[in-house]
Amino acid sequence: MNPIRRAGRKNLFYSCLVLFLFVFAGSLHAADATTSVAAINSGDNAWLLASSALVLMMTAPGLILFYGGLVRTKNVLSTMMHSLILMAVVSTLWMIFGYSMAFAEGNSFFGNPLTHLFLKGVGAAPNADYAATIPHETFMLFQMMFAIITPALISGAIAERIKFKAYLVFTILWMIVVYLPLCHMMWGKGGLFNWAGGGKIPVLDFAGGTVVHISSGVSALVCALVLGRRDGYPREPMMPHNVVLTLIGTGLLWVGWFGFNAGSALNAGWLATSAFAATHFSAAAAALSWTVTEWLLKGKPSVLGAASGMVAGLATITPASGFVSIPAAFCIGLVAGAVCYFAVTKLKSIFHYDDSLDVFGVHGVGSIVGMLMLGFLASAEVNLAIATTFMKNGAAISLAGGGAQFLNQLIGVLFTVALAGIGTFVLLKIVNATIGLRVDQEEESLGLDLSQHGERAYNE
Amino acid sequence: MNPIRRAGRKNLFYSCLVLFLFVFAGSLHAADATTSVAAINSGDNAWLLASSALVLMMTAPGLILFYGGLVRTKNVLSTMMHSLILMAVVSTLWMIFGYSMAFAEGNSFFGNPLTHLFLKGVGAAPNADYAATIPHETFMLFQMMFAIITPALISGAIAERIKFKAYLVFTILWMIVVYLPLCHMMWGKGGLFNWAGGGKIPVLDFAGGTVVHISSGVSALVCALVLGRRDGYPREPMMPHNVVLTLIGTGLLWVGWFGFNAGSALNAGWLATSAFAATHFSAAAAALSWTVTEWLLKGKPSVLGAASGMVAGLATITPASGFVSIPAAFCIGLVAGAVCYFAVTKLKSIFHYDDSLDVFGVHGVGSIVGMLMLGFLASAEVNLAIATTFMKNGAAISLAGGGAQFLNQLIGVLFTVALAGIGTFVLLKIVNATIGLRVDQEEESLGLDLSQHGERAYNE
Amino acid sequence: MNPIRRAGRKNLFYSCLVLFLFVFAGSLHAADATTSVAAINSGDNAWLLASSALVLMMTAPGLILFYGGLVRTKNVLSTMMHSLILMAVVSTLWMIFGYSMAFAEGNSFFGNPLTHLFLKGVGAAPNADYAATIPHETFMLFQMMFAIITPALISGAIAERIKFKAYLVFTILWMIVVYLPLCHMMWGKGGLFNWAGGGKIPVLDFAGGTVVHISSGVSALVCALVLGRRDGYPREPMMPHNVVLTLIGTGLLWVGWFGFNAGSALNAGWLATSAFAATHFSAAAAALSWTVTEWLLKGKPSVLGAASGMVAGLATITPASGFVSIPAAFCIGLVAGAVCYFAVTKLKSIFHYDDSLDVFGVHGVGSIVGMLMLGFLASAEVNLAIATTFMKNGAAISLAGGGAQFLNQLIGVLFTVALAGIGTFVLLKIVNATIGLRVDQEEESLGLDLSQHGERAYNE
Amino acid sequence: MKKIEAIIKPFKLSEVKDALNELGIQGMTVTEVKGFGRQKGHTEIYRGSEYTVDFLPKIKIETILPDSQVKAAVQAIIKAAKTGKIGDGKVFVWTIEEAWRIRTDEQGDSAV
Amino acid sequence: MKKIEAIIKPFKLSEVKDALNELGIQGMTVTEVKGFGRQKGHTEIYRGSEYTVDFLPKIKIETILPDSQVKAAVQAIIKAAKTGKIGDGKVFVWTIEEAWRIRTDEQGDSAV
Amino acid sequence: MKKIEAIIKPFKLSEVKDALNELGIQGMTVTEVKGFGRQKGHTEIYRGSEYTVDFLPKIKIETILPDSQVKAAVQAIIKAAKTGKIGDGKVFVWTIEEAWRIRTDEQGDSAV
Ligand SMILES: Nc1ncnc2c1ncn2[C@@H]1O[C@H](COP(=O)(O)OP(=O)(O)O)[C@@H](O)[C@H]1O
Ligand SMILES: Nc1ncnc2c1ncn2[C@@H]1O[C@H](COP(=O)(O)OP(=O)(O)O)[C@@H](O)[C@H]1O
Ligand SMILES: Nc1ncnc2c1ncn2[C@@H]1O[C@H](COP(=O)(O)OP(=O)(O)O)[C@@H](O)[C@H]1O
Repeated sequence: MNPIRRAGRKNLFYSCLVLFLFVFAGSLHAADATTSVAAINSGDNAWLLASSALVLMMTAPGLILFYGGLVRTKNVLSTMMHSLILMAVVSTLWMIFGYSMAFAEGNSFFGNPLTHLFLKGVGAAPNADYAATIPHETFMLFQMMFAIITPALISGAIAERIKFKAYLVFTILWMIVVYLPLCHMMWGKGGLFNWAGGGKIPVLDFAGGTVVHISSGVSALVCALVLGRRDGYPREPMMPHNVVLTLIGTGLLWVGWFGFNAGSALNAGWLATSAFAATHFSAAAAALSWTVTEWLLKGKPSVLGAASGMVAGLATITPASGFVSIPAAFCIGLVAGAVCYFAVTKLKSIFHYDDSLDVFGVHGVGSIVGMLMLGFLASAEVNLAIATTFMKNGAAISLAGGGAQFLNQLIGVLFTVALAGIGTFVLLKIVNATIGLRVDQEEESLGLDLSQHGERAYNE
Repeated sequence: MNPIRRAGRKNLFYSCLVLFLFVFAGSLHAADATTSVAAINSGDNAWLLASSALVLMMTAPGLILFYGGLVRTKNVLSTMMHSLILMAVVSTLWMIFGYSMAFAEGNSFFGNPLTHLFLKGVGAAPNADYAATIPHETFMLFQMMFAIITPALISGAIAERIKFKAYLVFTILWMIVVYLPLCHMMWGKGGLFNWAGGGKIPVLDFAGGTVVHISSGVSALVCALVLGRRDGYPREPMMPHNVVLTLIGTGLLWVGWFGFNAGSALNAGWLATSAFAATHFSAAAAALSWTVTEWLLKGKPSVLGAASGMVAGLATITPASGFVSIPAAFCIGLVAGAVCYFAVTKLKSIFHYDDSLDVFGVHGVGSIVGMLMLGFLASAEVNLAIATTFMKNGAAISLAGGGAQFLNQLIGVLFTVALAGIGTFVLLKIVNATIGLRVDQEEESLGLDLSQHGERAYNE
Repeated sequence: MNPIRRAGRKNLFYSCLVLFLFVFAGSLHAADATTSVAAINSGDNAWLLASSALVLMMTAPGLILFYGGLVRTKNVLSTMMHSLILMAVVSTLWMIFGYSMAFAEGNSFFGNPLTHLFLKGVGAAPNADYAATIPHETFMLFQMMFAIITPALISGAIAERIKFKAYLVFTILWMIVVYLPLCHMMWGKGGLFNWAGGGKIPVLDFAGGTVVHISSGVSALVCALVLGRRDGYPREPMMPHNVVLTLIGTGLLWVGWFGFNAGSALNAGWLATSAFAATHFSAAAAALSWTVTEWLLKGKPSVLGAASGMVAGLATITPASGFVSIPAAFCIGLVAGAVCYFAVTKLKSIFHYDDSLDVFGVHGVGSIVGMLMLGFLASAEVNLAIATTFMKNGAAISLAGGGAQFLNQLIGVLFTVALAGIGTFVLLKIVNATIGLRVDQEEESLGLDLSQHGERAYNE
Repeated sequence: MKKIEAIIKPFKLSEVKDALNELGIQGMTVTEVKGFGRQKGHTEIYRGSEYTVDFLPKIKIETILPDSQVKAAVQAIIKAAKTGKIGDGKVFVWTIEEAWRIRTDEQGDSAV
Repeated sequence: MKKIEAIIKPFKLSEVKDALNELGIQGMTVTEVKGFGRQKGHTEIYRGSEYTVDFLPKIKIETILPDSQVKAAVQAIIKAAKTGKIGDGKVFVWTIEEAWRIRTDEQGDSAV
Repeated sequence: MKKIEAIIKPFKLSEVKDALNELGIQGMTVTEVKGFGRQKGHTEIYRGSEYTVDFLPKIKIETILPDSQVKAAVQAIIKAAKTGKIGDGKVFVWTIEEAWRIRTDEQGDSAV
């Protein structure tokens, strides 16, 4: 690019930086230690800190390995970068206004972005609306890890062909337009679907079936359709360049998911244990059913298949993990493995889209299955709160499994699909019209590692 | 295989599935939240959940990396699959009747498989027989992770040549015939050797020297002998295809082992700390002595040697970790490193068996050393319980280090060797007679990744 | 080497071993369970055990991956060994007298090595001088993990050319001459700079800016200068042989760093949360500023650059993590990313030294920036103790940000630079004069994996 | 009998292979090579140090044929491998004196 | 002086090498190649998409010899490399005009 | 037209390349190979089992030239690749009958 424009950019950047620092100045010494912290339970806080670490581990190295292994050699670094850079970008958004927009009080659709601008007022004192025994700041950190991994999941659908700059712009917009509102609606105080916090339509989503997996899965599908297929797909072979990386990633994802789901209990009591168990048995069951299905249909059980089944089982149980018994979780897993197998192997070839790393087939389809099965399987014996918390004209209404709750779940799913689908479509069109989404053919055949980042993964 | 037989299989599979779901129906909403959970200590539960995650991490990605790096390129996926698939298979067994058979009350040899069928009655209420401050369900989860990794360890001895189907059948039978009974005898209420729970012969095994490492190590040796050597062994070079993977695995195993041993304290008190320390210093000492020994004898200290020493030190301290002081643990490690070095480098060449990844030499031999040294080094100052718990006609008998306890340990070891050895031998013969153990020579030279799973690990 | 000398060595080794075991004999059953452990808080202990595991994970597999990926194929194992072996060597030192020399009472410069010889007296009872709610033994373990990773960091500067034996000797001497004293001065009771424990000059260093990162960074620079450049540097291309490994390592370092910094709160209360948050946001900010800087100056944002920025942000915030607000941490990160970028890309080429893996540019420079910015940004609202603990003639003096504290920080930094720089220089000269530091040219071009360890990382 | 050695762009391999098959040429041996020529390489940057990489990945295809087939084969390769962009590669031909099929000891044209 | 180029199955390399050593042939250069011929490949499946891989791993052995040794060498290679199964590979021979040993500047037969 | 095939030590590649460029030789193809010859290999030990590796990494450089340039090119290669230590490698030369540039269909000397 010509020197003048670059210089222009530089100035812009530095002025931003200065402004930024200035805004900070005020908040630099701000903090919240003064309030009584008697309420903090060290065991609960220990578990939530550990869980936060586990969920970040899901993004890196978990997801970067899982995705990185599935692409071709020439694109592995760019694919890993798609997740890595969000640890920086999303965290920054989260600090400035993201957390506030998701969890501060506001209307049914989003929280007031200014309440916790630069995280002011988020400190030692627990926020009883969310978690009474841990610092509000711990809750904020735990939720941030979810905000990081969700857009990272989408990147699997646009791997090997998107412009890095376009990816960044799209992701930031997507967080603001899709993630933060959806997060508020499901989990934020006063959110439209927040069964435990004054919502109108009580949708059960324990750890992010809608917020994380359906939203990213559906957005991924739209991305795949709008961006179009990789050059040469499906004619040229595009095999995973290193399945070993993908298997390491699978193991780390499974382990990290314990933090993701059991951490969502927001304490270290039995509910955490119960969510931990549901998570594990669903993953196990899904691995079994995917493997058996493939073995029967293709004659051989592939290792990548077993790994894909595990992730499918984990994504599927996510919304249900805190509401169902172990046998129910196992059933959900069995269904997840088989259904996602077909979603991944058949849907794609039928509709000829190139969801390169099967984000939709695994996360989207899986979590839809989980959300809906949850409608029937949610158990008040596992989670008493669902029978006693949600009020309608004075009386508590039980959200335990049944036709009524199934309907609520369905509404939640459809709404999420619509918001994520439309939002993503519009944003992609905007980005495409302005800076363009795809690299040119030269760059694509050279590989994104070289064309976008000037590096190669493997050398002498 | 011919279409009719495959169709037959399919029907069989689906009918099983239906039956399975049916049995579930009842237990779907079953759970145990109603009972008082006052007894639960959040710190203890946090530590046990974290430990459970760490122990699963030992299997994947820990062990799959450690083993995967040691085999040849053409077999890396199949080797990793041997561990991965057990996360699904063993968990399923565990849910249906495995846990019950291991930890429910029963006779001296195994628990009643029906008591906790589908894990009924395993919920929030602590089971004081095992751990009074955490949910019974947490204890069940923690123990499950041990059940998963034990058969996975065996897979190192049959790598690069076993039929995948035969492996599955053998493993399932092995769990039922060897693992679950042994687990009950050592740790289950009323188990024959359970010093803390009404056993007759008080054998000390804190975290699985007999149950996990000797049982898998000895079974591995028998597997190596029965299956025979890999085609071309030892004539053709069979070097580790990627030592880097093995080193990553080593690091993860060490870290995960903290959960394995310190978690076995079943609380987050000082005993956990003490077991954590013993684990660390034994691994350090064993790495030193293996390295020094190799350096002196071969002229060069190999990196794989140091890593092997670490794992040897970890396997060796496992039974002792909760009973010995730091210096004692360090001694155990020093001995472990040197002894296992000889077991791995000399035994194999003397007896010409092909324990491909040295499961016996490291885990079997190591833990035998640990069990026996423990007989002399067990300290009541470290673990007061061993001096006060075991009763003989009314009087408490101390199990602290000495000739008497050494004898008990010896009995425990010999019994384990016999059970694992004979059990494995018989099961292998049965499997071999029915579906056959080994792939044919074509498949073996092509590699198991392609012949068994239709994949290759590394592509363009 | 000639047989006689080797025989001599062997005898020497065995006699040492015997002596060693003898010294043990006494302490074998020693332990400390008797004292009341009422004070132990299970949540705090759970978090510190988890943190200890996380910090060890930073060394392996974290650091071995990060460093291993940056070297050439022929040196990857030796590079990983440099960190791995310290898990054995440093732990042994720590057990014998290291911990005692660092944390036992003594003079302003080091603790009495005999007080806790073989860790006697380090058991269940908390040591209120350091952490009142966890076993003294837990504190010892947590600190040990720091002692392991610090010298491992140095190894990045001498990669691909140092003799393994020389490396071991140097590292052991370095621990005794540089690390243990420095650790005592900053954190040990009565240490010269220990603001919280009776020091004279109150230097704030929450988790090891001076003790860990500046000391290793500066020592690394001296190593690079004394050893000289790799043969062929910079003429021959020496690209990272596997950037993927480095990215996996980056993820694990970030995750592990939560244990490193948040664990340094020595409990699971809000301070831990606050340090956790500061760590995360600094890493995020540094990744951003490194990436943006590189993008503007070089036209492309490299993935390795983003990863380097993350590590720079983590190293920089380390000393400040327990004393600053989130926005302050973010600022520190922004500065860290840009400053370290220049340190790594410019300094080296200006002064023509070969700090092969940029230990100085990232850890040394980063933590100096952090220590100094902390002088201004330390906030009593985040950490009340800094306003109330340090006493001068009867009155409490606040160490909150300002010119006065900046001076103290500067003194601490300069002292560390001097001690590490001079100490390292002298030790290297001694080692070089005795056994020689560098491998000969043949061995260097063959690669250290083969010449020092007789192995290759990658095979068929 | 002659040997044809062609250096082509990697992504053209399958097309060239198919083109040869259509001529009934069933046997070939392929090697991954690095090429240096008119086509420019690229630069890579690792932590500020820039490297210019001027060896580019290419594919070498070798096939031994009876003299009669050579002309057609060369044309087919050139046609299939051509992009018109710099770096398309080369085709070289020289004489092979003798050939054997290891499995059958067949010799001469029938061996290839 | 002639060049012998043999394409063999990978696991036969050490046997062929030993066979040549026995003839006192000390020098050879080996390359990993992919072969395409009568021998059928295999299919791989990744998440439902099937790929047929018809390039199989082979080893190319090259050795330059004085004319006198060629006959014996070819026989030795064929004998050592034969499994009788399809895919055993080929041996090709052609003339080399000149050879140098870099280390000594020796030329001709004494160079190889 | 002739083909020069040189087997050299890997770390000598850039020097040899530069030497050829100075002669105005712009095209060459490089292959990673394993060499077996007088130069001894090394032993590796993995968990006590020793392996002697006598195939050493080498680089094969191939360049096709008009006859006129051959002599100078060979001298340049030998000069640049020489360390004087065993294992420096070889240079072989033989005749190429025809050459094409795929991009332009040029034939003969102008193609290389
Ligand atoms: N004289 C030569 N000898 C051997 N190989 C050559 C020669 N010239 C070119 N090549 C090979 O052909 C490839 C393409 O040549 P290049 O000059 O880059 O483009 P073009 O073939 O379009 O002229 C090179 O990368 C190299 O592998
Ligand atoms: N005409 C040929 N030119 C060059 N290489 C060939 C040719 N035919 C076969 N090859 C090589 O020989 C290998 C074996 O040949 P193939 O036809 O598969 O079996 P066989 O040698 O038993 O007939 C092939 O994989 C290929 O590498
Ligand atoms: N007769 C030969 N045919 C083909 N390549 C050879 C031959 N002899 C040697 N080489 C190659 O040359 C390399 C160096 O040869 P070597 O005998 O080791 O040392 P020197 O070239 O100094 O005599 C070998 O590694 C091999 O790759």
